[in-house]
Amino acid sequence: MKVLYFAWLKTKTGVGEEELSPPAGVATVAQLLDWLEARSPGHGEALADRHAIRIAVNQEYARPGDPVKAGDEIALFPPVTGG
Amino acid sequence: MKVLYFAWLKTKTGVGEEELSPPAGVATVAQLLDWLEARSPGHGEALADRHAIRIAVNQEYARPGDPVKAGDEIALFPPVTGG
Amino acid sequence: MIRVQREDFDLGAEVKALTARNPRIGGLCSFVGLVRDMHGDDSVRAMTLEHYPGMTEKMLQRIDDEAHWRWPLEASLVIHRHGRLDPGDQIVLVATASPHRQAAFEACQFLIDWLKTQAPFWKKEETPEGERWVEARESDDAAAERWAGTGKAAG
Amino acid sequence: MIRVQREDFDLGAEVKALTARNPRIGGLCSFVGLVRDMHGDDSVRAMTLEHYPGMTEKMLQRIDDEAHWRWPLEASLVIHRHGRLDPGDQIVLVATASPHRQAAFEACQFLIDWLKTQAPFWKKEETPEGERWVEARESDDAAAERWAGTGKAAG
Repeated sequence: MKVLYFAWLKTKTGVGEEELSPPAGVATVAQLLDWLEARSPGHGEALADRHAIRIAVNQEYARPGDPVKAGDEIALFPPVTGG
Repeated sequence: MKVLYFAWLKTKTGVGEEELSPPAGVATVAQLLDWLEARSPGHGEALADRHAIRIAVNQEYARPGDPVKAGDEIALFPPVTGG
Repeated sequence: MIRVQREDFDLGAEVKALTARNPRIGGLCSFVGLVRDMHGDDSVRAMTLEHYPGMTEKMLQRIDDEAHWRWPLEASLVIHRHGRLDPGDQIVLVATASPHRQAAFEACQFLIDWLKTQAPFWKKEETPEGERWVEARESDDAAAERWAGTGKAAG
Repeated sequence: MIRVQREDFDLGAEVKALTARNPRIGGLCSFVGLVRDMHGDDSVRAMTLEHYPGMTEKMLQRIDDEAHWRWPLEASLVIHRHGRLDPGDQIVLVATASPHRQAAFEACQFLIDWLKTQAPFWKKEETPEGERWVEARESDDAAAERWAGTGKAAG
């Protein structure tokens, strides 16, 4: 599973992209975020306020209950501000 | 008084602009139109349907009851279709 | 700024001149009206735009002033052509620049909607059946009516 | 048609290419978003636009397809830049062409409103106090909400 971080999530985690193999219990977006949060103090800070984060699974917007699995591309980012 | 005709009013009257001196009784837009209507068969045809005509007095939209006087520039034209 | 002219205009150059060196502008909205080769079911070979010199400029200037009074515009431009035009030719340009995009969009629509019902231009079309003067459309009156209030719009 | 690029764009040339040789187009609406030198009370020296390559193109293409489904468009174009930009620089171009002006205006606003809430771009501003990520605005969400219905719009 590839996890991407954008904008201040990249700054706080200190990583733009990481290749991860979460344990079997991580089957949803919400479970993945809980697991990621414990990876480092930076991850913990980045993921503290879940309302401030948007998630995409395989480049589609996803919700906390949506499934994640090996091979997925997961992206975490703040609400978008382009245009 | 200068009277201008545009679009199909010019075609029907056969004149684009005429310098006129209406009699003393012609004091409003409505009275002017009545007087103009009798000038020629073409004027009669052009002015037959008053709802189809817009009037400007000195380059400002005017209504039937608005005053007209010597020296004014009066324009008669259909509803506008530019843009 | 308003202009009435026979010549064509260059959207890119006009807009560039309008926004040059003004970093307060956050959004620029523009509209270009073009001659179509169809009107209803009839084909149109060409079109002639007649206007009322003097009153045309006066009305366009008033519409432009009104837009600046209603919205926080940094710049605006209205160019309307007259004379003979072919299908695909440009007829009119309206451009508005504002710190905020909503104001730019609204002012641009206001300008074209009012222009179409207030500015003294008349279109004559050449069709296979001959020439005819285009009739005013009720939908254009309805579009202009939306802006009939005189209140100042939100920025 | 959509494009994501670092390079600047030329409004005039893009619009000309979009409308060339199509006399069915009666109205062309365009919007250009520009970098302002102020954000609230703070001055902005420069800005960097980060994006999510892949998802960005996918979302823009979807928004563009949706506009064509809702309105009778003859052509449309969305260009969004990324990378470092200075005040006055162009960020985004949206252009829509339709037989009718109302459809062109509505589709253009729809595209920019949706893009601002759906396309994965993030702005980082350089101010005298340092760098900061721009926060999403509720007014942008509200603007996008206007289009939330999935019904086909009037032509």
